Amino acid sequence: MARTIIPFGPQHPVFPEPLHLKLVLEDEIVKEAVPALGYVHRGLEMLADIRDYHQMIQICERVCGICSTIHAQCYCQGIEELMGIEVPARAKFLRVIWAEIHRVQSHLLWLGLFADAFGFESLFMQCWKIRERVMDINEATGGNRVNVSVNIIGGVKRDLAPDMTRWILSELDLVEQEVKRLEKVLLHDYTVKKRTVGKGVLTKDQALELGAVGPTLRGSGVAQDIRQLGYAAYGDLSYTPVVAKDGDAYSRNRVRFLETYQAIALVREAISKLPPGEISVKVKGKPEGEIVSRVEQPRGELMYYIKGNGKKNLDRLRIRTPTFANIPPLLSMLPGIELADVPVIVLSIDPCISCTER
Amino acid sequence: MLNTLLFVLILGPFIAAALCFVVRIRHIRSFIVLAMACLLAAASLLLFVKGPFSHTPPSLLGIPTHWWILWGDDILLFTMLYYGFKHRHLLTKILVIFQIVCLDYFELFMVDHSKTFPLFVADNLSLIMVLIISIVGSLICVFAIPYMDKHEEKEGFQKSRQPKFFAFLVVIMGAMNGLVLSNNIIFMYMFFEVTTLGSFMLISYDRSEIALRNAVRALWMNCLAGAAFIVAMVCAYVTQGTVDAQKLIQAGHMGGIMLTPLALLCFAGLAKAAQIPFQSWLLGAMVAPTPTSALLHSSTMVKAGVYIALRFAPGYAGTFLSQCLAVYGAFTFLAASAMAVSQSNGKKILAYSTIGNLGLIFACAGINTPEAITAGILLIIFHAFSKALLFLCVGDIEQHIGSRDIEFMRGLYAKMPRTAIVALLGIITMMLPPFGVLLSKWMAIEAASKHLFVMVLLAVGSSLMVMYWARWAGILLSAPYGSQVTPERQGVLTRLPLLVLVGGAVVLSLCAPLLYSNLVAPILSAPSFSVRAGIFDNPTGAFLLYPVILVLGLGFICALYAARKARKARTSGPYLSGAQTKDPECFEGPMRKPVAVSSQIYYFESIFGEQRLTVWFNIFGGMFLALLIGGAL
Amino acid sequence: MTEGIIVFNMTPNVLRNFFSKSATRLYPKETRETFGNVRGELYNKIEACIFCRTCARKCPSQCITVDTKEATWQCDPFVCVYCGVCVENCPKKCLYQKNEYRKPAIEKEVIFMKGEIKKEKTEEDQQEK
Amino acid sequence: MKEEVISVTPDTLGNKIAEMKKNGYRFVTMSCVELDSDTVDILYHFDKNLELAHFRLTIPKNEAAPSISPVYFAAFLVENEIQDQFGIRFDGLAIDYNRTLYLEEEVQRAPYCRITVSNVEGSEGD
Amino acid sequence: MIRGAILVTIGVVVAPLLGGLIAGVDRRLTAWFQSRYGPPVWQPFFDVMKLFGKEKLVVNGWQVFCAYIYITAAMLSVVLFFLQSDLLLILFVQAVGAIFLVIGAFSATSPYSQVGANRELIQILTYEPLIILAFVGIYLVTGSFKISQVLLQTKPLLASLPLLYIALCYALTIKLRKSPFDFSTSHHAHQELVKGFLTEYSGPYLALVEIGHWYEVVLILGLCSLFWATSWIGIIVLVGLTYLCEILIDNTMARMTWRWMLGYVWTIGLAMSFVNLIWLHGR
Amino acid sequence: MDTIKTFIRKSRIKSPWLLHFDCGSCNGCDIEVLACLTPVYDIERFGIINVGNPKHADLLLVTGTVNHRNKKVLGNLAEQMPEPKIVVALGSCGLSGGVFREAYNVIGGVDKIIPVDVYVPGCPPKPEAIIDGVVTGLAKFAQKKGDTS
Ligand code: SF4
Ligand code: SF4
Ligand code: SF4
Ligand code: SF4
Ligand code: SF4
Ligand code: SF4
Ligand code: SF4
Ligand code: SF4
Repeated sequence: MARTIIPFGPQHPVFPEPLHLKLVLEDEIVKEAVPALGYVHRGLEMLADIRDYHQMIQICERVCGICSTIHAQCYCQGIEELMGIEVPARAKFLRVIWAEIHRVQSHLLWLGLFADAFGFESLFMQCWKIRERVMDINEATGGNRVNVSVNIIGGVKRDLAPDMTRWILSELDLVEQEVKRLEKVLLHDYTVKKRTVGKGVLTKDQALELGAVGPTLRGSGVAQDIRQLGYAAYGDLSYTPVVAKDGDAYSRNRVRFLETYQAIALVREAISKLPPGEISVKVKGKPEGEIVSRVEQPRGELMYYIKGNGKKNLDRLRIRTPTFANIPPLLSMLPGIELADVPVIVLSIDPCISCTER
Repeated sequence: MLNTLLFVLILGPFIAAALCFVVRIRHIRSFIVLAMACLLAAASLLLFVKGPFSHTPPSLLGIPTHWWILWGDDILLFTMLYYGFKHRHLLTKILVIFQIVCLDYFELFMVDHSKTFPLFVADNLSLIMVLIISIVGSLICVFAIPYMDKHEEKEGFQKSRQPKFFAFLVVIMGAMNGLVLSNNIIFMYMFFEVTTLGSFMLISYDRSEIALRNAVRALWMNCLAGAAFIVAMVCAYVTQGTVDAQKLIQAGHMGGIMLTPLALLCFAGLAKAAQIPFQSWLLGAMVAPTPTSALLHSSTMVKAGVYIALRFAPGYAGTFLSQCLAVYGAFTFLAASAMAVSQSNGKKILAYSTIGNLGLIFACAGINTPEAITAGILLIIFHAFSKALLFLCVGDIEQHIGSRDIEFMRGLYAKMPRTAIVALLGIITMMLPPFGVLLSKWMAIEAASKHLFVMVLLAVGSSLMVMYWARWAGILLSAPYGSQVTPERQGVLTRLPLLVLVGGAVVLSLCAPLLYSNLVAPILSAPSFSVRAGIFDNPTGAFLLYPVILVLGLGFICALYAARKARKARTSGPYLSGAQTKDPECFEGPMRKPVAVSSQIYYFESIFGEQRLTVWFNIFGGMFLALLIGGAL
Repeated sequence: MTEGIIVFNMTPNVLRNFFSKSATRLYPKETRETFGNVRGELYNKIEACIFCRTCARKCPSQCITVDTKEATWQCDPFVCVYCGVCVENCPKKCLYQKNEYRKPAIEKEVIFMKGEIKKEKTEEDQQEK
Repeated sequence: MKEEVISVTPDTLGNKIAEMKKNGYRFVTMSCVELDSDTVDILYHFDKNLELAHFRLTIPKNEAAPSISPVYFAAFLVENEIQDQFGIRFDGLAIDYNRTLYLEEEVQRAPYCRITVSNVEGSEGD
Repeated sequence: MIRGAILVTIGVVVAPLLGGLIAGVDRRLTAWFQSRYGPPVWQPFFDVMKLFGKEKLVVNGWQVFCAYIYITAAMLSVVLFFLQSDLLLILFVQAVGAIFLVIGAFSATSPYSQVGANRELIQILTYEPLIILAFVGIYLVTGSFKISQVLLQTKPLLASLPLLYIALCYALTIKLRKSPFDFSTSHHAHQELVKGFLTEYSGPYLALVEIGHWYEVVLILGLCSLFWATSWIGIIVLVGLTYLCEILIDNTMARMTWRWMLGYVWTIGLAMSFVNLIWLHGR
Repeated sequence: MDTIKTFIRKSRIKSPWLLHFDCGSCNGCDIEVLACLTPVYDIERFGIINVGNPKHADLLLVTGTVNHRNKKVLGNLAEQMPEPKIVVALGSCGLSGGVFREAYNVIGGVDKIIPVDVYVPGCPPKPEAIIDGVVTGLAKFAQKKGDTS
């Protein structure tokens, strides 16, 4: 029987990013989905050859425009570990603050896009409206809405003054209030549940076997989060992973939604415990040796493999981003679903192609 | 004059059939068929001009007519019995033997042949039927001449089976003419049985295993109809003492005494018209060459079924039977439309559409108001033209592209633009205003509006119908991007019937007011509509036929003009998310491989899957039938 | 999980939106003051520049060209990613970023500045050597 | 690296990987590093309850490495990536993009092999 | 005669203007519901005029043909409405347009357009029975399918046809292409099918389709107005409230799938219609 | 006739429908484009709708670097847009390749493939800057001749 074959992307209105899927359908049921990548591949890991290891911070930050600061943080932590640099405590807390603010921003962004994927336009608008407050915090603290560029090797380059932290807290209160108003919609609305519950189920075993990370993994009932390792200042903060057990799009949605509250709480706690002191130390020498550095991005575990050889250019920089790890699980979810659910399920892993392909 | 016309219309085809069978030279056979087609068409027109009549022709060769009939019946039934034995089909044997016994006893010992009454009576309904049978049927026969040559060539038969094929093709037309003109129900019965045998022979034409199986199925189901017919005759004679159809109708249901024969007659009609649960024989008939299907579906055979129901409609007006028939017909309409949705086989879609439309006609007969009867009669006319046209188109397309699957008709416009347009017109005349089928449907729906249940069934059914037609129409027009449209070559004997039929389908729709006021209105108990300036009007509603035609026609001309002008516009391939390759209908897929896009229409197997639905619908249909007969007993 | 299934949960939110002022900033009709330390357009107070090339070397985007002989400082604002690294590293603090963003342009452009050679060398420059 | 890196050979790799899977390790990723003009290191990273484990496979560039994607399906993506970037071939890939995962015809050489260009043509395969 | 001419003019000229205005107000209100400022209410007219000024770009000539038939049929159905003609006839004429639009979509090889066309057919399949049954309800109350008879009523139809009105609102939501039923095409095309069955229509032809859509909106709102045709205030209140509800529903619901729609609307919608009809019948 | 032409011209700048193509951006620019659609910036005020279909679009917003794979897509999209149209390149990446312009798979800015009408610098440009870019583009748009018949 003839089948419908659709190119889903690279340019497609539901995915801002050039994700390309070849979809084979029968009566709108997906029979086969094969991804084609490479539309965003730049080859930026190779830039380590011509940029020194300080300049690479800016490149790493631009692996992705949504969790920019966390990339820089991961990279800096890796180099610091290689070179044996001890970062001042205040810097560690500041890193957490910016990272968690980014997480709030990223999750709100995702909640909106997710809503748009199932055609809930006003919800999309609402999420993004709330998100603008967080973007303002970014711009006010880092000087740019997206690439806050605060991380440097040895610490951070900007500090938060007390009146700034006070303002951040008051803004976050407003954000939290508004997010709370969406709880009834995103977690309990009939139409939302109808479109998400039971869609794209990934069982716990599958999730582990296929190497899922982040909310995709936690949505399948595995309480695993790199923040449990206590890097930066997480060891001093109260943190337990948010978990949902059903493994469907709804569970992943639930995890992210609740993590938004959690991230706000973490920022509050970090600000309240913010120690005084220096924000960076001077760096001497060149990195040598190899290291794996991991942090938790909004989308999950981010891993940098860094190999230095005592020169100012790194020998090898390899970035394994969360979406890269979540694509095999995604492929296992697609067959058998409806065409209309393709955007919902693809978005449910919060895909970021730009960092997947680098 | 009348005698000659009747002779030509009824016996002419039989003689032509005999000639076809005997003279085994292709060209002569073609000539005979052509000549007979012309003759039939001319005779039907002449008969039509003469108008309604009651007439008893002189007996043939001095032998009383009823003897001819008896012999004819016996020959027929014994032939059927022979095939029953040949194919070892028990049910057929039982049914045929039952008929032989009943019929012979009835004719020899019960019927008083000395009573005289006009043997042939024609009112407008009969005349319309004769016209349809003779003209549409003849066109199909003409189309069959080149078609069968190609068909046999393709199938690679050693020995041509065309003589037999054409013989039965024309015989059916004669039988149908006889059926609709007869006033003696024994005559009716005989002609009824001729069509049964004829269809059996035509369906089994290919002699493949499946063809034989389907033919036998058609045979026993129609024998069941025949058996019901005989029982009805006997009952009717017992209560009324006559076999005069006019008298039986006038007698009405007589407080229920006459209801049993009427119900049985309806049953015979329903089985013959392949209403659920008998649809399988008509679907099976698809294995025969397309002209057979066209003939069985449009102007003959199944139309015999609805003809009987309509003919006897006044007899059961206002009874439970009538109510039941209305619901049953509407149910069939819905069921057939639903099942058509899951089909991709073009002929099967047409078959289900036929069943559905016949259901609608039965529903009209059941509703039994003047509006409903008007709707039913008009539907017979318009349906015949459009359906014959569509079948012939599918046949022609199948011979060109090698498939009757509508999925494979994508891009047809590029390969066979003329046929594609003709088929498109056929589809549009089946479903959209201002064309006749829709006009009749409108009448039917308005007439049904008091019958809630019927109404709901019709409303849902007609939407389903729109669905399967619309997508087919769309597919016919799809052409690969930037393709060169090259008109196909067609022989004159292929093109002529198509053109006449499409012309008929369109022009007759325009003449609907004339048809109504001159043909239909006179036979109604009360006029259902007032027609002025092409506007059908009655207190229930109004159909502004001519104004709608005028505006849509103007729009059509503008649209054509604009489409022509748009040829100069820049063209661009379909949107493929920006990934299209040099070939604009391929996109660059994974591994840099070009992937040709393709589309499939939705068959909703999970909702409208044929097999699942068939089971349920057969159960429902059977229940309705039981109710229909049981209620009448 | 105790949540019931309810429809129209979004209603309070949209009604609140409906009855309150829209969140829209009517840019460009109304403009909002930018935050204090925003990293906007990049400029050089060329009088102070000593053409030490630190900025050019440190720039991760390699968009600054300094000609020590001709005493020119050139930056491609279409390549610059406004990261501020050059500003932080300039020994003379002559580079600065405005709070405003650079305006869109119809043509490609470069920032070209010509200054005068000053005799003194910076520490850092010597260090690098 | 903080954790121990266990060296494996193409022959022992299969067993090791199967063992990891049996012990419930999650596949994290692989990293490929060019060592010199002829050899590369392929590192396999695994994780169990946030504990990392690494294997190191050192192989010549023009020799095909065994694919672990039949065991850990998730590895197919990174193996294809390495094929693209280093020109190394993997045997038995679950889905083989045949060096087209990221790259178009325009990028002729394996971009991550900076030390030699000469071997690349040979290792580009069919 | 003069009255007829005036009504025809209203149908042909005023209806699209009204439809465009409604679309503009709709976009503005939607924006307000989303805490946005929104476009000017004249925006739809700018859009259409701009489209008329665009380059003609076609995938195949049949789409052009279909766009013209669509607008003709839509216009005719509105004219018939203003001429107080037969309700069923109006529906059928309107269907000509809807069907031709689908045929046009099928005639292009774009898979988005094809899938959209299939979905549009399902939508037609879903709303047509509801509208027909609403008309039967009207018939049962007035004894006729003619609008002229409806206007002679002294009691608003809504009183006897409340459930049918709700069922009609389902049809209205589908026709207006609003959430949860905006899956064959939607106004802003942020969906899995790009612009669904309108994907391949562009420039002036898209403008025609847009104007045709305005006609349809006026028609279907007109049908709603029949339910309180006894007074102008009634009409305005009923239609205004209905439309406001539509916008609200659009903004408080996710887009559902056609499988859900077919199941839901057919069971709930047909059941409500049937209950209402039986109640009428029994009266 | 002339009034109609003027009205069409006027409509053109009042109703630029937008097509956004992420040509390998880091998402920074992308998300800012999306942010423009949302309540705080609401570019629908200018009649802008994100249509996501080149055949309906007047305004092509491109973010990100051009690479060997997406250059074909970029060309295809521009080709499928009916005249008159304008192309706005966003962010350092879209203008020149930005920080990535020396990476091996990066060709450079958008103007390497299709003519660009407006360049909006920034990394990423703020939504305000994107609005400015669009407004600048519209001024140019009104001048473009197209099929005004
Ligand atoms: S999922 Fe990716 S493409 Fe979509 S908005 Fe997020 S970052 Fe952009
Ligand atoms: S997953 Fe990657 S691309 Fe996506 S937001 Fe994070 S870093 Fe950016
Ligand atoms: S986790 Fe993602 S959003 Fe958060 S800082 Fe890292 S990259 Fe940015
Ligand atoms: S997919 Fe390949 S073979 Fe098929 S039409 Fe396109 S180029 Fe030709
Ligand atoms: S770093 Fe400062 S002083 Fe040195 S060249 Fe640059 S701008 Fe001039
Ligand atoms: S701001 Fe950053 S990118 Fe721009 S010139 Fe300075 S260092 Fe280079
Ligand atoms: S209004 Fe809604 S549907 Fe339209 S483009 Fe925006 S998000 Fe998409
Ligand atoms: S210009 Fe900056 S923000 Fe925009 S895509 Fe490039 S790196 Fe990302």
